[in-house]
Amino acid sequence: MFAYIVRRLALMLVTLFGISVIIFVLLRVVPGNIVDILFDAAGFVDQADKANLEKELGLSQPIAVQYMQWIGGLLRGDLGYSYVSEKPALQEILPRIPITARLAGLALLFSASIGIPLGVISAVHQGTRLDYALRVVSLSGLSLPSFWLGLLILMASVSMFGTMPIFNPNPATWTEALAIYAVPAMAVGFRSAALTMRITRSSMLEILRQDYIRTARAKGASETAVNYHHALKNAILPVITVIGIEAAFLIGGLIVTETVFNIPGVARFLVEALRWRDYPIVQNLVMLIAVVVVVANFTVDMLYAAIDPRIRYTD
Amino acid sequence: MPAEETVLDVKNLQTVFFTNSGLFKAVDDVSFSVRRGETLAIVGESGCGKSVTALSVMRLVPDPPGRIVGGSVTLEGTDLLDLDDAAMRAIRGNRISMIFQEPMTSLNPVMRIGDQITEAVRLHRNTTRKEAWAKAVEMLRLVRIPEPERRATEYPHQLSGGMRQRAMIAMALACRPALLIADEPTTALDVTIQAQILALIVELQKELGTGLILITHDLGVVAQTAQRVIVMYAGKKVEEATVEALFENPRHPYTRGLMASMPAVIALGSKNDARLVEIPGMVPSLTNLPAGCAFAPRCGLAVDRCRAEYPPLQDWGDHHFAACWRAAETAAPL
Amino acid sequence: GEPKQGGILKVYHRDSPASASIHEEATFSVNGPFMAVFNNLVMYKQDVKQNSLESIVPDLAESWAWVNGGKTLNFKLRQGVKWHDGKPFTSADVKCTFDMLMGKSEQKFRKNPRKSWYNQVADITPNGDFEVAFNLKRPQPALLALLASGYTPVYPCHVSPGDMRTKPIGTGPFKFVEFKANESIKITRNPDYWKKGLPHLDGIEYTIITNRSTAILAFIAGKFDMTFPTEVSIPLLKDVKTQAPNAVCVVEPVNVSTNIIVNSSSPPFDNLDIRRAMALALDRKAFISIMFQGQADIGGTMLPAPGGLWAMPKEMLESIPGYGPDINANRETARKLMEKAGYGPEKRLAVKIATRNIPIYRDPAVILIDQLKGIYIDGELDVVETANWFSKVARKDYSLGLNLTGNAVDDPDQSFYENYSCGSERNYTNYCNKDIEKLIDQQSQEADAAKRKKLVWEIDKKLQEDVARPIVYHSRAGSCWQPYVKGITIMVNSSYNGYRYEDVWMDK
Amino acid sequence: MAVINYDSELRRAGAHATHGWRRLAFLGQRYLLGTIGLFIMLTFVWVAAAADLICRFDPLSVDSAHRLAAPSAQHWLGTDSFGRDVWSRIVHGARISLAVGIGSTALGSSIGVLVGLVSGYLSGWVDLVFQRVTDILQALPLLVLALVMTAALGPSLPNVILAIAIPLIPTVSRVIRANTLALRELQFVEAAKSIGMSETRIAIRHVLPNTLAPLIVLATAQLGSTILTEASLSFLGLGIPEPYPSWGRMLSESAAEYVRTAPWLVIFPGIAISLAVFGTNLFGDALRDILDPRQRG
Amino acid sequence: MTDARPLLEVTDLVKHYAVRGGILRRRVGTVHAVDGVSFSVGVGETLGMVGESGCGKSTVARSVLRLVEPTSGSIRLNGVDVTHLGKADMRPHRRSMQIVFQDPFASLNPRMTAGDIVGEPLSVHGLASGRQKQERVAELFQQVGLRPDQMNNYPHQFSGGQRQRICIARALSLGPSLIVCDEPVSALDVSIQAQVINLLIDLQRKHGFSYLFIAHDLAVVAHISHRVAVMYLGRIVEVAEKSELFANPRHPYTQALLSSVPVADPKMKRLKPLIDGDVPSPINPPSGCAFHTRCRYVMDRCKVERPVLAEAGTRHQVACFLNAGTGREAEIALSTSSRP
Ligand SMILES: Nc1ncnc2c1ncn2[C@@H]1O[C@H](COP(=O)(O)OP(=O)(O)OP(=O)(O)O)[C@@H](O)[C@H]1O
Ligand SMILES: Nc1ncnc2c1ncn2[C@@H]1O[C@H](COP(=O)(O)OP(=O)(O)OP(=O)(O)O)[C@@H](O)[C@H]1O
Ligand SMILES: [Mg+2]
Ligand SMILES: [Mg+2]
Repeated sequence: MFAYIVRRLALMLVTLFGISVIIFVLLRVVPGNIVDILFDAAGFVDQADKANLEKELGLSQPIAVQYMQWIGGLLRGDLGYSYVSEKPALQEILPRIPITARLAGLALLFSASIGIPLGVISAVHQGTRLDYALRVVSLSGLSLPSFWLGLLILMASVSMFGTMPIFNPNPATWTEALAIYAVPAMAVGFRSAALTMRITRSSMLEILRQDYIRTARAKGASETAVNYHHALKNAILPVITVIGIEAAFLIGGLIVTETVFNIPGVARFLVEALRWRDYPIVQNLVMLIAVVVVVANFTVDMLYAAIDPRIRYTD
Repeated sequence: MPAEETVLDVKNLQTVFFTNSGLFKAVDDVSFSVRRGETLAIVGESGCGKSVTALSVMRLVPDPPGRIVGGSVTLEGTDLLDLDDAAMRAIRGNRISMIFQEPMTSLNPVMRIGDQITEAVRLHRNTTRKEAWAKAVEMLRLVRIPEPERRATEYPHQLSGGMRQRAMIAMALACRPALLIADEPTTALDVTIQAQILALIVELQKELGTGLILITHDLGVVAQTAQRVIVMYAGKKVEEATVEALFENPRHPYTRGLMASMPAVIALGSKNDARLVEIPGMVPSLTNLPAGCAFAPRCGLAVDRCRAEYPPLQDWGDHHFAACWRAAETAAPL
Repeated sequence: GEPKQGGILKVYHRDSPASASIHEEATFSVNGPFMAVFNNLVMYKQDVKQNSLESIVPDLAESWAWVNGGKTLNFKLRQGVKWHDGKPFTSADVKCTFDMLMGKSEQKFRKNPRKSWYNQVADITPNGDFEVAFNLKRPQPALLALLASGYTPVYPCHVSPGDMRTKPIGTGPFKFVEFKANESIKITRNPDYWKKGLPHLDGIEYTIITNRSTAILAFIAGKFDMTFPTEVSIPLLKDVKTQAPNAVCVVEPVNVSTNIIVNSSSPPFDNLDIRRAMALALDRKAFISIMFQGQADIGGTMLPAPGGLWAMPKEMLESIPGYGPDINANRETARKLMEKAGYGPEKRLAVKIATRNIPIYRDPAVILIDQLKGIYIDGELDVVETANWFSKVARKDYSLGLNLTGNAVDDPDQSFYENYSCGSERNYTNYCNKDIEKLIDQQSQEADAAKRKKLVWEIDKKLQEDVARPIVYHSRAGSCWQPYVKGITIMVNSSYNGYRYEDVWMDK
Repeated sequence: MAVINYDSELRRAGAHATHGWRRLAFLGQRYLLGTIGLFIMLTFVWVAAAADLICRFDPLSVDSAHRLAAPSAQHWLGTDSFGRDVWSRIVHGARISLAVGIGSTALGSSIGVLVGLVSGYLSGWVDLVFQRVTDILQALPLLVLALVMTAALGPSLPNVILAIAIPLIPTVSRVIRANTLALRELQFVEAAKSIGMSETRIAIRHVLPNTLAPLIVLATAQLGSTILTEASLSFLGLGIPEPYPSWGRMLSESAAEYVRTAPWLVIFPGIAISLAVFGTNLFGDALRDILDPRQRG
Repeated sequence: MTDARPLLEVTDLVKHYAVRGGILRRRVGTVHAVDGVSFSVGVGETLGMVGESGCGKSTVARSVLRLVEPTSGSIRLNGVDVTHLGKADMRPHRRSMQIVFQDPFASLNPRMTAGDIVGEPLSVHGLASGRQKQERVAELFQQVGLRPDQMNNYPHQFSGGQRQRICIARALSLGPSLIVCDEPVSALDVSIQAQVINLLIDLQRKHGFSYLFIAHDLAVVAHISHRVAVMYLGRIVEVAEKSELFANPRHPYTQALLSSVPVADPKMKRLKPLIDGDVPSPINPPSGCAFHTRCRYVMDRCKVERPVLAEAGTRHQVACFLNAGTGREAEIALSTSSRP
């Protein structure tokens, strides 16, 4: 098991290295850099000033050198300075992490706590009206553009309650705190709840056809015991995988939701930084996200092994 | 034998499947009974309705598409088909148990063996978890699993096929059922393991006095284990006899064909290139069965009547039933 | 009533400015929050809606005087003024600031977008700690107008330009607290402000909300005391009015012109006929009706009246080809011109119309394409990312471009020099006409306001006739605040100069 | 024992419809939701194909006199702020959405299939490299990748399609690879080998056709999500640029300004997007049930 | 006829599979699937091969056809060593040997018509095309008892026995001299099984094929083979003429195997398994004689030393110390006939 984990970590490093190269090169392939954008507002580009600025920011060095500098710094824990704010990138990124983490956590919680039970219900009542209704609801969750859902929530909230949950770094009451996180989390979570529900459903249907379910029935186990005790534990495995994969997709949802709800989390920050071609921020944020995704996948694998005794990472 | 000795009495059982390719009469008017301590074998080719018969007795036919549409299944005096679900659950695993064909997939992969047996015990016996666990270990020992304490804490994938099938048997017998149904319990196993498992089942059955329905397509297995045999063809019972009578004097042409087409185990004298007696044609689909005898298209003895009218089961003496218009002519030993 | 003291004014900000350094930036996204941190030498009186030489009042300079035949501008500086970090303000700071703007000092701005404003300044000479003289190469009366802009704060000598980008130090009514990119900007009352009793507010908090719908919804929901100035579009204004009927909203010109940059250095627009035809095809009213539901202005380079000081009279304007009221007649002429150039219904001219991928650029381009259809021109939109726009323009990699030009100060010196003088960086079309150049210099030196106006009209008209950079319209925009917010003045001929906010207060 | 109506039971099981149209009609009934989905999809395809026939207005033609007109007999779904007919724009938008949906799904799927097939079939180091690449693509958030791509390539229809297609590759290639690995073990592949068939030919003739069913299921599922991704990109300002009437942009830009004053500008594109995605999802679901025998209930 | 020159000679065939684990797929163990197997098949001869599941029968079959690369050993076909031939060099030899698999459901591509499946080898080897191919396929169909009009049907439209016929037709299409049958009837119904066996016998009679016939059903093997090899855990433990083997099984495993077969005669109830315990894992095969963990006659020697296959009678080879000439004969009562 230990050896396995070590090996997995090694592979993670390979993946992360690949991502670092891709994002680094990709960013430099994108036409226009921070300097172009800084000059944008000025309404012209002063070539001499531009060259100076590029030199100052280290952009005139060869790409390989820039890459080595970035990675070298990264290994020392130095993420460089944001081109825009001129503050240490770490200082810019760090305070935004808990915000997004809370949002993502709540969204996943929402998705699991709604999606899994509904999926089971839908599978158990397969072919009934309840099943149809639940499937239609879940599909509509997958059919709404998330920014649209977010805006609808905001508009409904303003016209119904005269107020809306807008981000506030120091919420006064816990209800406010809940509102500013839970409402956007629900807006993102809806999609993944729908997805979770569908996966749970089809996985349950698959499992319910298995021989050991018949064995459980032959023992005289009640339907509830069959569904929740025997079937769900097996059916949950693909669901976990999907939730793990969703971690990467969630970032996409968060970008939109953080924009709509104006939440200063890492996801929106990433897009802003991208708009500014603020390489140190983009690069490091992408790496951060990649680490999260890779770790999430690893966690999923571990969870999988914990639930399914057939999987033992013994090598 | 006195009537109360009868554990299970199935009368005119009819189970159908409504599928998109039509109506499958998987079990068509099948009757049989099993006495305490007796082994009844059901033989027949793949798809002839053996498993569905067993599942009908357990009332585990998947619905949809299957449905028991007629007959009665009387277990120790109660008609199972009249029971509500809760009452049926109380009987399943308690009075009737079943061992399935596939030992590899019939155990829940994410539950420990011990827990799965414990569950069976606790569903029907009012015991503590600890007592039930002890019972589970005891059952594992009974089915000759070495180191039962350790094995009980293992998961199915850690056991070999033979051991899994033994665990299934332990689970099925945990509540000392009056009737055990074994649906091809050894098909997936090797010959040497098969011999072990069959010997075990027969031994335990004797010990516990359980009635046993053994489903198989292997006539050798039948000969070695059963007292009585019913032969099924295309959902119908075509012959029923004691095992000796059947092997000595099969009356239905299908049974005869079956026996003849089996290569002899040790064909000392036979030439290696001797052709086998084959039954021509193929097993009919259960939809679109011919009007008369389902075997008629493959039967060398078939006459016009066979193709027009289904032959009723007739007693040819000594509880030897066969459904063939020409059974009288086939009475001579092979 | 009497101004009340206290309260934090909450405003949303339309986007995250690149830095806090006004001198290095060229957008009112920076002026908005940071002008209040600084003082100028002189400034436009904050409660007068129309900026003009007459509305200029002393700020850090107690007084000023033109001497030496209009070639020297002397300032007497206020004494006892302290920077927010406690250091005293002196004439050295003024010299530092302007030397740096002229690119003469050791320390350099990263970007210096308004360097050309000081083209006529030879040097700056302090005279003791509290007097300073601007020595000009030739008279330029409009210099004062430039110095009064929100774009011209005085920076401290002892703070590096880099620090000014992140932690600006000023002498103004509010002190910088923090600037979290994409999140918020906070400034707080300067208790030691040299204007006693000011400012009224305890502080101002800008929350950066880039998504307009969210921002407006939040304002409607009462989360903000004020919208970002001039950021409410006409359709949204309707929304605000219905949902927050108490809010005070105004719509004013912002002195930003939407114009078409024409690449006259390569075919087909090197042909004046085709340029003229294009100008004639424009239906400016339709643009305004679509983009602003009618609420915008038609004019030349200079901001139209009544907001603008330098607009041509109506008759003169309508005499310019394409400005006449009879659109159909104009288009008929245009078609003739096109046919003359060899085009027609059978042989249509295909052009790409480059513009930035932002609605305020893209939308008029869409209308333009539609209008050009009528004169045998098939336009295709070529949307360009912000980062690539100026390099594309500089490469002359376009035929037609749709562009917005913001004018910080309603003064011909600013707009003509920046956009039309030969060799100016912002003269995208490289329009270079020696006659016009001469006229521009002439008006710049003209001290007589009436004479100068005539010259300006003449220049403006010529520019339009040459179709160098046809002006389509001058936009207006809305600003809203809650009724209890007092002392806000939205200026009518500039959106860069009115954010000192020292006398804003809240009636709460 | 309850009386059983054999006929109706059989009808429910579809026994009366084994072939041709009747079978289709039965499947339509059995998978009612899927039929609705198919109907929606076909409608959109038809609308896209016949766009020029069913609109009376040029979707790009500006009309300042009839701007923001409410839905009426003249303009069925009203007009936008440019006076462009919303119905025409939505109808032509179907083309864009279909182009984006089908284009990116097809592109992503075909690259994914190639990668998955090669990786699953060749195993060894090729597989290892391909898998690492998929890992990498998977750990890069989809929207971020699309954002960088559109930024890099500029916002045009083909570029948006490409940007949306690339993130699809890892999912497709994973599924195909898993399938290929499973198929490779199947005896008919071995049988092909035993007659001396070349590996490439085996891959193309025997393995590829058998991955088709899961691929189709996957592709329909992704069709919907690509349309949504385009909408999200539009919302973030990087979708299909003007003048193409993209539903995503119609929705996201109008939402800001006109949701109250001219709700038809928001409602109809919103409905179009949701319906299209909903339709493909419904259909995809049913398709999965029909094509994947294990899923059959 | 078994005295004829050998068509296939397999010498010391070894096939080890690496057990790989984890993502890096490192070798974490070795499956000794086939661990030194030698045998030969004469022209027109049928060599039966029996053994429990996992003992390496299929691996032998697949190695012979070079569907897996043997770890070591040699395979000679018609006197030519084909063990190390490259893909191209192997192609002509592929025509001489063909395989029929156990599962007729899995061995036919569900998306090809029966005719295409049978005709494919012809086009791969460029033997026939177009009309000619059609005719040849039709002929093959007839040969295996299928109607030529079924050529356009898809595999799912055939029954199990018919599918196995398609497989056989495919194998026949190249005119092989050796057909490897890897459990060709295990998946078939009892009454169909006889049809396929008869077909194989008929074909052999007609064309003089050699068969390597693998099955776990002793009765079937006994019926069709001339000689029978018994495998246990990757090795052949006994090989002899059929009649010799069944009359006089020498290896305790062969004896156990024979005794485990349920005899279809109710008068002979003798279901007393001679061995118990499970087959050991081929990843860690027991030391010495692999069978010693289950053997009734196990001696100390068996645990450390591996007996080699040695002549123990006329054309009868056994790998057991008991039979090394002097040892005590394993006693066992076997029924001679099972037919009622
Ligand atoms: N779930 C089902 N849906 C439709 N038809 C079914 C179903 N289960 C069984 N059948 C049909 O019922 C018939 C009898 O099946 P059954 O499983 O009893 O056969 P069997 O005799 O047990 O065969 P085997 O030896 O292969 O196990 C088959 O022809 C089969 O097609
Ligand atoms: N590709 C492979 N990789 C690893 N191990 C394998 C592979 N193929 C077969 N094995 C292992 O090799 C051993 C022999 O397998 P083989 O298929 O030859 O057995 P068999 O005698 O044909 O069994 P059966 O009767 O079940 O078909 C088994 O333990 C099997 O698990
Ligand atoms: Mg069965
Ligand atoms: Mg095998």
